[in-house]
Amino acid sequence: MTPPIVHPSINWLAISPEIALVAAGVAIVMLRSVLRRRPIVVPLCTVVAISGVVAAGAVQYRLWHLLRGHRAMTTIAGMVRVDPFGVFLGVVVLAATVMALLLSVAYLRREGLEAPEYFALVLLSAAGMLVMTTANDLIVVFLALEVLSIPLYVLAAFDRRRLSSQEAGMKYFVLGAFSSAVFLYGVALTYGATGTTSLTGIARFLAANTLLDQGTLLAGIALLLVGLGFKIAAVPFHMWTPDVYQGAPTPVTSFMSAATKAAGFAALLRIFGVAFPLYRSDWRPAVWALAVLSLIVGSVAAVIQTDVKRILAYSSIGHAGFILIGFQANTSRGREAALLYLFVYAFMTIGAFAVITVATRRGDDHHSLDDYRGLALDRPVVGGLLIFFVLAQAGVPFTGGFVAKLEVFSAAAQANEYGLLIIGVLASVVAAFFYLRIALTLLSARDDGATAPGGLRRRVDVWSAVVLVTCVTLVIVVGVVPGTFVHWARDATFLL
Amino acid sequence: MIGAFTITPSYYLVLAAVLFGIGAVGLLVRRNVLVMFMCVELMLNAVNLTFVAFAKALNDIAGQVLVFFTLVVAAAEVAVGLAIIVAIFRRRRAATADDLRTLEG
Amino acid sequence: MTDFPILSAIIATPLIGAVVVVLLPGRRPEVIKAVGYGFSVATLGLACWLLADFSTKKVFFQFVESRPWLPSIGSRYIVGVDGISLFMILATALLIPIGLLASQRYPAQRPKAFTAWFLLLEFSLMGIFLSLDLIIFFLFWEILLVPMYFLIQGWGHERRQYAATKFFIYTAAGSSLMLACTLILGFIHQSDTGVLSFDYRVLAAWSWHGLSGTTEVLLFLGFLAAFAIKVPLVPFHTWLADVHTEAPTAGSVVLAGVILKMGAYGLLRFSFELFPHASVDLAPLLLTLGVIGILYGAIVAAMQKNLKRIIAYSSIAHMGFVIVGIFSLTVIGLDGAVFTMISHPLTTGALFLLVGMLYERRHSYQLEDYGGIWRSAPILTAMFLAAMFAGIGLPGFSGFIGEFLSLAGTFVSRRPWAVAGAVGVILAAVYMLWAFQRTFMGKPSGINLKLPDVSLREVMVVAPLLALSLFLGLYPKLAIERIEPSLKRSIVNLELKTHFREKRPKGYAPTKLPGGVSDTQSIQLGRGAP
Amino acid sequence: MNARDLLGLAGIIPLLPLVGAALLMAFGRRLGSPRAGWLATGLMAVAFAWSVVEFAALLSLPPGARSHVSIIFTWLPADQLHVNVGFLADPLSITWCLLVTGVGMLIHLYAIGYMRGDPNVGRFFAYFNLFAASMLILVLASNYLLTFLGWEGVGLCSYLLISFWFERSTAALGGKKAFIYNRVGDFGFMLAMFLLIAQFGTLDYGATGHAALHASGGITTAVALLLFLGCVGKSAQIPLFPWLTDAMEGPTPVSALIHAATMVTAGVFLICRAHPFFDASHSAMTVVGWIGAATALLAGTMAVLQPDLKRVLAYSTISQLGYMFLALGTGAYTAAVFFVLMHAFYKACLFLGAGSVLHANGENQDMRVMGALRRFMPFTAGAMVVAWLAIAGVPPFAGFWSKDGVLEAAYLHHDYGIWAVGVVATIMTGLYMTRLILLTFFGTEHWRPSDTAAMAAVTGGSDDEPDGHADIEAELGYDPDYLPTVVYGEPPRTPRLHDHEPHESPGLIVLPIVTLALLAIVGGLVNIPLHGFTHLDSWLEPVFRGVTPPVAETFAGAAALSATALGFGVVGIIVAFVFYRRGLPSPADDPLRARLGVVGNVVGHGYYYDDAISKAVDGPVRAFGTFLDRDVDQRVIDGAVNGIGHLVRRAAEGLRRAQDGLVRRYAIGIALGAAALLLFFLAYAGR
Repeated sequence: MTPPIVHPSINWLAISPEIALVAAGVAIVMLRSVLRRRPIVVPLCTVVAISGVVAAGAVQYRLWHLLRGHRAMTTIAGMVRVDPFGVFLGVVVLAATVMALLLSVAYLRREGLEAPEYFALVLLSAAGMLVMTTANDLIVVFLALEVLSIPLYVLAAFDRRRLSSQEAGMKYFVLGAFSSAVFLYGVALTYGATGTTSLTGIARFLAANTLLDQGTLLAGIALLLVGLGFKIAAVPFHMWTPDVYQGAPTPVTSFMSAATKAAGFAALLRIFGVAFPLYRSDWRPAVWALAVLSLIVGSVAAVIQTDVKRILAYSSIGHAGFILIGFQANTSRGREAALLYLFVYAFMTIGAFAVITVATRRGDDHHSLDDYRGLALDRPVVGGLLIFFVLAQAGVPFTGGFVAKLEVFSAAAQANEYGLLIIGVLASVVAAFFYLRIALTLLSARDDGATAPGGLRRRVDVWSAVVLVTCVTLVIVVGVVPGTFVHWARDATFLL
Repeated sequence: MIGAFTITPSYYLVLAAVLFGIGAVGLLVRRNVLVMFMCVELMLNAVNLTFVAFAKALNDIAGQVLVFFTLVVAAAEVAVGLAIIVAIFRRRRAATADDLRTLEG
Repeated sequence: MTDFPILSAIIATPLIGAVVVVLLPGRRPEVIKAVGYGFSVATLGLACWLLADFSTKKVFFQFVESRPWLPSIGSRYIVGVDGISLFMILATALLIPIGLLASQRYPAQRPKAFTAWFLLLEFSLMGIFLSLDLIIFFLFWEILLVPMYFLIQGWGHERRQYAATKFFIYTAAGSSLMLACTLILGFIHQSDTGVLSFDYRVLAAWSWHGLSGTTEVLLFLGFLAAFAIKVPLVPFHTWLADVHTEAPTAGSVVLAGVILKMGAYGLLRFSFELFPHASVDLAPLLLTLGVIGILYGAIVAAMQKNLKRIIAYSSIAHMGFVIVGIFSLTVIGLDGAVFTMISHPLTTGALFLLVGMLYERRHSYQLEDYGGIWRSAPILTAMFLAAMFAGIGLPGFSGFIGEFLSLAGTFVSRRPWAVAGAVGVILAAVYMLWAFQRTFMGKPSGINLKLPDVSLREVMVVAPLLALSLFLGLYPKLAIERIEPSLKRSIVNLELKTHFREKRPKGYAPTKLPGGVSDTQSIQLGRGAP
Repeated sequence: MNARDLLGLAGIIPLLPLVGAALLMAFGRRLGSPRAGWLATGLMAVAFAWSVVEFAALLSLPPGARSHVSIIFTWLPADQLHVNVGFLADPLSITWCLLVTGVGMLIHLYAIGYMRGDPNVGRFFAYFNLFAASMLILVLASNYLLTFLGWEGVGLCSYLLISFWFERSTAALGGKKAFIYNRVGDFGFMLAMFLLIAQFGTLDYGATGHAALHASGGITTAVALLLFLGCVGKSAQIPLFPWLTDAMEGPTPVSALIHAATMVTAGVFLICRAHPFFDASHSAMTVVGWIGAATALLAGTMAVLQPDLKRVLAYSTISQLGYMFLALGTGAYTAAVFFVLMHAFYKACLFLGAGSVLHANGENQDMRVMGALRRFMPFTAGAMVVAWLAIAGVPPFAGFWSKDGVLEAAYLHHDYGIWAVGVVATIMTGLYMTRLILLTFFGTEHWRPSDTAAMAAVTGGSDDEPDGHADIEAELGYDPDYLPTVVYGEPPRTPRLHDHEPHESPGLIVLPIVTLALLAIVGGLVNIPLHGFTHLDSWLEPVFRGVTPPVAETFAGAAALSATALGFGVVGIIVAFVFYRRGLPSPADDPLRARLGVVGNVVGHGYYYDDAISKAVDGPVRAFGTFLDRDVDQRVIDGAVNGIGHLVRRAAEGLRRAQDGLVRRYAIGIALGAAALLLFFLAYAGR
């Protein structure tokens, strides 16, 4: 006689953000299949998508206030753990999502790509990311990883007319699959070594008994690091980044760069912070190496790049390096710094890509510096914004970028990682060089009297304008009065 | 007279590792996207084998359950992957990865 | 003392001005310029008010304000002024309106952006000289690069892009190390005392016994990296000439006038208090670098064919005097150093302005394009003469007082360096007179025969600087009596914190602070003192 | 108002010309010639009058009390060093005030006539007044630093006035040279002040004076020698003398006032002021004495063959200054001061006369094309003859007494070597001065165009200017295309008179010359070494209290000494007469030069000293500068900076090549990364 099946209790509130997104996504697919090609469908789907994200956001807001002060909800048999940490990054993801969607509206129309699936894919990917921020079990992390990646593959290749877009999709796909296989193998090894995939379980197990042979576990840790290192574009797992960022439709790139990094780091911080704190002396050096490599490659390689999107891709590699500094410190200050950095970075990078979206002419394929020459002279506002965002990424004071870097560096200083600190500051100087190169190009007049990119001036559509304004405001506010934001980040550092 | 010969889980683990390695190497050396893709599948299944082996060793059911997750994910990947490949193939009658290198540097 | 936050007002006014200018419609340049003058002059007014309210009796910081900024790393917005920063503030507040006035006609393009950047420049400079929190200090220190960068890039000459980038990267490289060392210092302090603070007065009260010798030296060098590049000390000077040559006149004026002082100011304000042992032990090194700067700058200046480069290298020599004065570690020497920091903006500022006027007329900085200007532009020549001799260090002008005191102080403590430095006094005459002769003397030909003389506006731009230089040369008491208490404080603290004993002229009583100041107060830079 | 209050107002003396300078700088252009000149001169006259008042005020006090310091305000209060702007009125400073204002006034007067019509006359007189003011501050200052202010001020004015005709390259260069040579001296002056600060903590004359009495010998010697370096620069002694001859590029009144009568004697003044240090250090005294003697002799020899009227006078000034230092070196301060005064009279007279001569022949300074001018300009000639006798040391003219005093003091001080050199030098004095007079005013005339038609071809001297042009130039005072100076070895100039004869200069020019000539006759009365006539000695006694100049035991001894000195002087005169009795046979050949041969070349070129220096500066020094600029600065240092950038670029290129767009390559990247991590972890766990 079989025992009755026990249903794991489910805290619906805890998972409702994901539900909201998925629901919206499914709804969009439904609408598509119901309404077919009616002109109404696209605007409708847009509304649905955005309202879905907003709903999720609202729930996150609620959760934040519930959980503030080191409370957490564990549900679905400990698979998901909603805590301030998860909510904070979840908010970052949602912000990135909504801004990407807003950018897409005008973009898709311009490029003639209007299709509801686009929104659905974005929402599903976002859902995956949300799961990732709260996943408390390696296998859930893996699933989330796939759920966020697979739509992204499609999105990257979404512009069927552009070969570069398809190529980007293909590369991202192949390498993504490869890396997630590696990650999965890591999961398997960890499971083999500890007998569980639950992070808390692993932690408990490792705390309780000492392994005779650590080989399996360490190998597992290494492979997990590889898999997530790929997602956050850390060197040496970064090589897909420039190509994909360059090839993918710009709004998608912005989404990828901001949200994926947040999700990836969420998993990274959680797994290594919760499951393997005892092994920090083993993994911190490895992360140190990744950070240094990312800093060097990210800042050096961009120096001679000529494609703006590519430069930003390399810069995002560099940013990964900076965030890794915070992660490597493995202190609450370090996590706080990483979180703040991810928050600020989202707005800086989306802002930059937003300018690129509105500034380029149809066909999203002309991003060489020459195409942007004189932009700031012909269209002072747009060009000025791009200059602002690159300077913010360079870490100029009174922008969020500076505060974020400051936090990261101070984490390193506190952890006595002086070497990393010095490399970090020097890398930021080298990086400043190519950021300035962009600024210079925008400011220097074109040799041929032609007016700058996209030829004739277009008005910036209202949604993109909203995005730009939001980004500028937040980046400046964080830079001038960082107190509150740092406080939030601090509240979110609590993990166990 | 044959000596007693029992197959311990570690054999499976080694086999899985070897398969995983084969898959990885295949991905690195083959030019045809489809084949690379199959290699990924091979790797995933190697991992499945590992899971099962560990499940057996630890006699814990979870490991075997995870395999199903993996299978699902693999299926999804196949769908999307093939879609992308087909799209590319439509456009340029070829499925080798190497001539897709407009993005580089 | 009023409770009006005058220092914050001084910092904020230019910023507000910049914002207002940006928001103004770009169609009416004259309005924009007027607004620009308005705000810069308002700042000057505030600075003068500060000068009036400044008490010559107080040893420690005055008008201190303190508000939280970034609690997570214990950084607060702390501003305060003492004798050292007071005159830097005044110099800045004076040069900015003059710079604006000087560039009323030229460069002509995009006056709106120009004014805005210029006011931002003032904003950052004020912040640098007033902030007492290391992080805030770095904040302003770094932001300064941005307006300067865009000024050079947007309104410079042919190779402006190279110059602008060189300036940015070069100085950023130095300051990045300073940031690293700031953080390290702060967190060592935290792990030692449990308090996380970047208030430099807190750190100064602790570092001298809290740091191991090597650490202190390394941190000192880290800060030095930033300061040495700004000063600039040989061999970190090569950016200066390029930047000066390419920068617009107003930019050069502010660069030579105030930005170069940032380095010396930093050494005086931070290195001394934070790393007393290192400052004392490495003084010979710095002295040597200073002397090298004096001689090297002078000799290389004599080799230049470009007016602006000549003046640029002469600034290197002048800053050499400042460094020598500082690291003579005597009150007299420090007096001289700071006085030079006050006088150099006046003289070199005037020189750059005049060279700029020549450029507007002749569109060249090359010596060979000039000659015999004296005949066609006697007034301009007269002003250049005055500025030149003020720069050479002719008694009666402020330049002399500074150089004399610096060298005198050095002579008291370390004779060989003083003697070597005094040679620079000879060399200064060589290159400046050479340049003057090539430019203004000889038989004019071609365009030089009929260059228009200066307009009233241009006289109004330069005259105040020369007048001030003359006034300070004849009545330096005004400045010195305000500077000296702070400098005595530095020396006294060095003596309190280290084995160092100031070398003083025979028969002078040891330096001490005015009555009522206890050693602890002095070391804590008066925190909690009445 | 009693005497002390009056002395308190000594500051007015420099103030007057200072105000004048300010006014002229502001309105000089509007005033124009001659009003600007009259303003300046008037102020000088008032200043002179006030100096006389101060003089009287001093006299009215008992000798012991003849010193009064009036502090105006604290100039430089650094640490415990307090330097005041204060004026020290005592016999020494007032003597100099009288000299500067008196002779200065005359030369101002002369300049009105001389500079008439010059467009920049306002600027000229502004500088002139500024110079006077600085010089007066220099002498009246109550501390070293304020003296240094005046010291640099006169240097500045000297620079400005030498290169007053800035369109002439030689003038520009001359001014620069003067200033830089002086700077070398100032280097010493400044170091001396530093040393005073370090050792005594004050720069006050009184305080340092007392301190010097019980300071260690090393210190006093160091101070004395460093100060002397300053004097060497300012007073053009060996080795810093070459600038004075080039200073002759300036207008003649400038040469007379600055480079003969006043500024160059500042060195003498400074040593008198700082005499405690020199008294305390015998070695320093010896150095001063020998430098002085050597300069007196060598400069004398250099003057002998110069063809240029003003340059001869310049060399003679150097040599005469040598005498003054010779006197100082033998502790005969009063004799030195006396010499300064007398020298001011006759040398100023000579320069002004020379100026008048130039004026008369269209700016021609080449003596070789003059001759027999006495018939055309009798007053000038007469005055200059008087001055000649004075400088040559012929009794009873002023120069005799002063020179005699100097040499006698040297002898009695037992510095026989110095004395001998000084005496030999008198030969030179007699020789070159006589030659100058003979070639200029006597002998045969060489200024007629006919006389030099042949030569015009040789020298390429240009006569193509339209007639009368020259007169205008003469009126204007200068012609930028014409370089009046003639250096030894140049062929004679073409006379610039265009078919009109030389003429006596207007009264405004002649008057000062004659006045100075008279002074050169009677000036000696100030200090005749007979009992009851040594006014100057007793007048200056309070200043140099404790320093007792030795006096000859017997009148006979003194007479003998004077006789020797006079004798040598006369020898020089005779030699000159032997060679130049009839002037030059033709402009091109100079009998004495022919006789001297190689030696002539050497002395004529001033022992090639100046050439050597300029060669050194042009060669190694410039090379070193270029090396620093080109190689060190641009190649090494900046190269390193840009090199780093280059390095980064190269690295980036490498990374770009790795990023070759092949998926497999990227996958390999990932795989290698994974392998590395695995290896690391396993190896790490293995330990």
